[in-house]
Amino acid sequence: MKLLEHQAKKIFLDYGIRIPRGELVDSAIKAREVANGLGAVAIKAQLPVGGRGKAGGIQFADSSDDAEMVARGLLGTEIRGVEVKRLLVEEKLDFSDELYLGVVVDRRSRSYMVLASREGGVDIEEVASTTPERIVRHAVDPVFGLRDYHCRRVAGLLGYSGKEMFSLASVIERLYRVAWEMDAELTEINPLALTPEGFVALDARLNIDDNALFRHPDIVEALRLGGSSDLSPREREARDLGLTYVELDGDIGIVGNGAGLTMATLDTVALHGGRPANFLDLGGGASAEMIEAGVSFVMGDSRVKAVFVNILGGITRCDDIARGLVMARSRMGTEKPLVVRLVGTNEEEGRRLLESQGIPTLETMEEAADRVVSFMGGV
Amino acid sequence: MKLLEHQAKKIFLDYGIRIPRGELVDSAIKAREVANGLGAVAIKAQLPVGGRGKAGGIQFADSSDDAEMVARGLLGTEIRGVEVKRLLVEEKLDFSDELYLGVVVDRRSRSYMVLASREGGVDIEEVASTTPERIVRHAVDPVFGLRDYHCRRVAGLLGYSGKEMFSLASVIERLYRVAWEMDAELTEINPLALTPEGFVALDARLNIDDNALFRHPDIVEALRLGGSSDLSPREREARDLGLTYVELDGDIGIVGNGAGLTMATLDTVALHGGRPANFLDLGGGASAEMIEAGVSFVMGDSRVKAVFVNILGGITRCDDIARGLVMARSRMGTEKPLVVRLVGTNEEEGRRLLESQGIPTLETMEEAADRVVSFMGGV
Amino acid sequence: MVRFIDGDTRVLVQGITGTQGSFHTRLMLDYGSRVVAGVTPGRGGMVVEGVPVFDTVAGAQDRHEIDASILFIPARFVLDPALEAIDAGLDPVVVITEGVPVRDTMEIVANARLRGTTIIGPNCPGIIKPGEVKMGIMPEQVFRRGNVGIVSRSGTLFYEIASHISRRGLGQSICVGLGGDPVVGLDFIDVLRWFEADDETEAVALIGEIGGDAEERAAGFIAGGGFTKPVAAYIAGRTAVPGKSMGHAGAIVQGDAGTAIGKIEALRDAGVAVGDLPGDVAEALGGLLKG
Amino acid sequence: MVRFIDGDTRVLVQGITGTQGSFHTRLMLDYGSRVVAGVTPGRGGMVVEGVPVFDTVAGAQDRHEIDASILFIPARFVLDPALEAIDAGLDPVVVITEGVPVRDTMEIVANARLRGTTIIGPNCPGIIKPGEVKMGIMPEQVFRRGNVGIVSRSGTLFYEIASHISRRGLGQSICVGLGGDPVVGLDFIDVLRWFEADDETEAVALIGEIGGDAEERAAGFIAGGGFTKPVAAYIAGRTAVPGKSMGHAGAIVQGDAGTAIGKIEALRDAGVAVGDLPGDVAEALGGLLKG
Repeated sequence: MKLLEHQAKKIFLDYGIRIPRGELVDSAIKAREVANGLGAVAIKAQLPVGGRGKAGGIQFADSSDDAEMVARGLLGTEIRGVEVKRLLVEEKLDFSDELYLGVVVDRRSRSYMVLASREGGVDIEEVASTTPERIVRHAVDPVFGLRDYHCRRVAGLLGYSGKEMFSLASVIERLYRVAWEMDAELTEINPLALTPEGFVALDARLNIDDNALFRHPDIVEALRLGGSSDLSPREREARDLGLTYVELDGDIGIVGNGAGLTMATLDTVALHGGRPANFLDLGGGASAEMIEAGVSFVMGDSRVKAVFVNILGGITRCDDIARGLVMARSRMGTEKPLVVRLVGTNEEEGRRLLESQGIPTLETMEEAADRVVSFMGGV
Repeated sequence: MKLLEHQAKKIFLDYGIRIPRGELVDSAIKAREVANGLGAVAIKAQLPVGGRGKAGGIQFADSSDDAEMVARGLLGTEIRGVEVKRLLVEEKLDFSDELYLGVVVDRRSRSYMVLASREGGVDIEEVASTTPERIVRHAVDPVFGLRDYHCRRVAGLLGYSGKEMFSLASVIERLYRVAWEMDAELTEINPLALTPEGFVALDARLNIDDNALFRHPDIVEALRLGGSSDLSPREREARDLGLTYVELDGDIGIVGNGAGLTMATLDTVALHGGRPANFLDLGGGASAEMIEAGVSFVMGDSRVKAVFVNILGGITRCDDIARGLVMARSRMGTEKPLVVRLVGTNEEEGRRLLESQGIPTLETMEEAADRVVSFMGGV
Repeated sequence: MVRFIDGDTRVLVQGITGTQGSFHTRLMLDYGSRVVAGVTPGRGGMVVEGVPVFDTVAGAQDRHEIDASILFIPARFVLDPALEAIDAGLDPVVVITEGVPVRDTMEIVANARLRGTTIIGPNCPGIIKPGEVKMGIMPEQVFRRGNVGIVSRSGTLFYEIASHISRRGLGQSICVGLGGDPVVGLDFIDVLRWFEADDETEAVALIGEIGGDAEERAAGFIAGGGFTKPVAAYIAGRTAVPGKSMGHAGAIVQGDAGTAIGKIEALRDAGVAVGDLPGDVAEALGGLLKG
Repeated sequence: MVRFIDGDTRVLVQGITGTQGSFHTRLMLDYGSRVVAGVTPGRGGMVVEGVPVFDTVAGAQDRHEIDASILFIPARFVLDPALEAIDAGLDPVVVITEGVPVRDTMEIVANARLRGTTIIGPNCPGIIKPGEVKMGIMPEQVFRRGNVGIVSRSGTLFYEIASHISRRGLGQSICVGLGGDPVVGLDFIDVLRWFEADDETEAVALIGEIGGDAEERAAGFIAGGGFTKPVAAYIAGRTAVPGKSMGHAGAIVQGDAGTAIGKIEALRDAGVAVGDLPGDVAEALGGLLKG
């Protein structure tokens, strides 16, 4: 779950990380009022998409008149397909250095990794691929934790000493606490600016692990109200139904159980010349109701001409799948062809039930992919 | 630093451990008022000394009349040498089981140790020496922490299952958090009563590590106001001067540097037939001012007839000691004999200075002990 | 060193009284696994599928010798029992659960490392030695005993490929599901090392997917001579959309990193036969084992 | 296994820019100890007594090979640098500081144990190999090289007894102050094991005090045959008042536990010569070494 800049900044501030003075506004008049107290300001569209800066979502104004004009120009426009509804109006600060500071989940060390670089304000992935030696990395042992001396070491390797070393170390320690306590998948300050008053987070990014949202009911509530999301409307609908769904641009609906199998199903359909309309993974141990919901959801997509259900039961039981399919079928009708491949736990029972309802099943994914693509030819 | 029962209970409550309803009172009338809302009550003198129960410091009352009478009888009396000024008036609860639960610093495992027993309400040291098998112990790895399953295991070994196991496990987990977060030397609930509403801490003990008080300024403030202490007036005065001082009942003042050496000095004086009036350890690296304060403090004790200063300098410098002694001498006069044994770091300088001021020094502790005891013979 | 299982392994089931726990305890017992005890806090004294239930792992150990554990525990409660199993010295510890917070997984894996325990999962199907023992949820009918070791990030895709291998007349020595999360206890390389030492394993099927660089590192390990037996592979997710998790939290292409094509090329450069379709892996193995 | 030091040990001083740190760095250098670097956060680049100062231990290690560390750090700040030294693989780590919160000591010692590091202290005088090297604050004039190992909970009392041993014409192989806190890194038994293995050590002076049961356990270890060389001992605190700490946080008699008399009896039962006066230890050792 991705927080918007102003939401992330609010949390950073709670952890004692300095942010520019400013306010969230939803009108040009309010932008004017806020700018009035701040002098030169940055005006930043609050959007759940990346690359906002390059797309014109961050602008500057030298006066409150100017701020009002800029805000008027931004509000209501679309940036990367999302309407700009809110702006963060912040004081524009003087600074000497622009740093990158991030805490990310590192697969290889199986821990949080602190990433820091003097090359702030630019895309860190580019720095990583062109001048990797300019990034300082520190993997945090989850048992031992991140200690003061680790933070000072990172600050020292970036070239800071004395007061600035301590000050940067303290920002690193706080950002790590944000990551750990907020269950971040990723948290970043880019740029972290060294101003005459110390280090200030000019931007803020915080993506929270969806699996840990139960530990953060306040965040969930804030996001529900704030409406931050980079999902399409159908994706959001699927998420609310509890489905793992990604929208693609084809015409064959795909439902599988297990991410790997479902990905392989997409790949196989594509290799057979078909174009998948979506990725829908029922996950492990889906109930009949979940299958009904998932299959109905895909069938209800007007772009979809046929649906391929590919199930290999392990923790998922084929008899549950069969019952769910029968329910979906009776709800959505027989207009769109349904191709079912069903093997695994309780397979016999499942097949018997489907066949008794006139739904044939196939045994291999390749056969089934071939069959579903053949329906497309006929359209 | 020992907290009084009501102070410890307040902290337990903050950590979600249930305590009986009740209030702290300082008059019999207030005791009556509190008892009025509670029915049968326990009335407990708030004292910084142990063995309060056996000494009559805990009494019960069935009515508010009765409570007033009991409170009147307790207030102003002396229990184990301390005047009773405040009473905790608490509801008297029905319970089925009385447990002991403690978290202590365990030297051997170098960690906190959870101690739990079904034999609550009695002296745990007696249980430990007569029926040690009735105490369940769990040493908590400081890195790994105390986990839910450890707590359930302890509860299970005490014979609890189901709801009571979970409930007791949660008290154990909370008491451990009290110990860890409050830097306890020792924290205890004895008895922990199993009432129809769950486990309730009928008594509470919490001793905080003096070395960690800087992390608990609120506690220090509360204690300063509450005035909990089992020190004698002179001991309190010494503590305020920053001296490590224990009062004894003899007539030879002892000042040493280092606890072991000072203890050995006492023992040696005693073996030579003398009676030490105190233990005063200057600790490591004492300044001239500290020595002046310490020696003056001991000389100012009217019981003291002679003072034995025994210094073996390591981190402590003999020249600093000598300067301090000269200052003390000029402040307190020459009436009481001063026997100085001084060796170690910067020994030459120290001796030279003392001798220039007419203070002779000896080289061995035995000689010096012999000398100081000889002064007693002359009195 | 990764520690695996065999027919003598005495297995504990944590979360045995739940729907999945009891169902798969039955299946594991039927398959021949020695499930000797179960744990569900608060349910000590029950019996599930003939297996005695205890409140704690230590309580179960008071009565039974136990080697390894498998957890059927809801995601938000996995941390404590996983640490309990590690603390009790059980090894391996298999975590089936999907949706475990990544911070909890990091904590589990770090503690396991300190104590030398192997964590399989989370979000994995478990481990099976066909015809002998399974600690997992895999449908047994797709497996038959043979000489191919399988290691996979995915669950169902792994069954798919196992079934192709079985139908091709080959079989499996041991099959391990690593799990689909970004952070899991085992790595392809850990398992390849084990397969290298295992005499029964003559070839390996490596089943990867988009996200991370575990496949690239495995390719480097193979290319560097760390693994010398023939390998066939399949990588899922050629049609994936960058920036979106494809079902597995770990299956996400970020920028240019973690693409199927990058992984396929790395493996091919290391001499691995990479199939376009899942069924191709069995074909390739057939050829490799003849050769 | 306890790891001790010799003249080749390359020593780091943490807290080198403080009054005590710089003073004792001078004394250690004069004694022959190889102090190669110092650390004080924020003071990197300074030079103290000819020793270069760094901001972090890792920074010092970038430039110098370092084996062991000694800390002169105020009590409330000891935790972080002690963990830093452990994390950096330095061994032993000597903590001189008095008044360290016991929780911090527990955390330091637990981490040291995980990484196999020896912690000496806290609240200790350090360790000295007379005439060769010292990591500590002991006044060197009381020591001379010889065959008696000294292990002590106290600091100044340990100097007292060392000086008696030296004046008696004997000398010391290595002397270790365990520290006077209730929780310290080393135990008498740890050091006895080391002395047992050390050829230079022919007899041991064990200096204990009231509180805890470390002396009783040492007595049990000796009685059980774990230590076979002659031992003379002194126990301070016969005149102690129950329930009061006698200077050392660890020196406290609780109930019947931890009394001087109990310790003396346990040691005597184990065949140890326990003196009534500190000077008796040297006398006893003189007899034991002749015998």
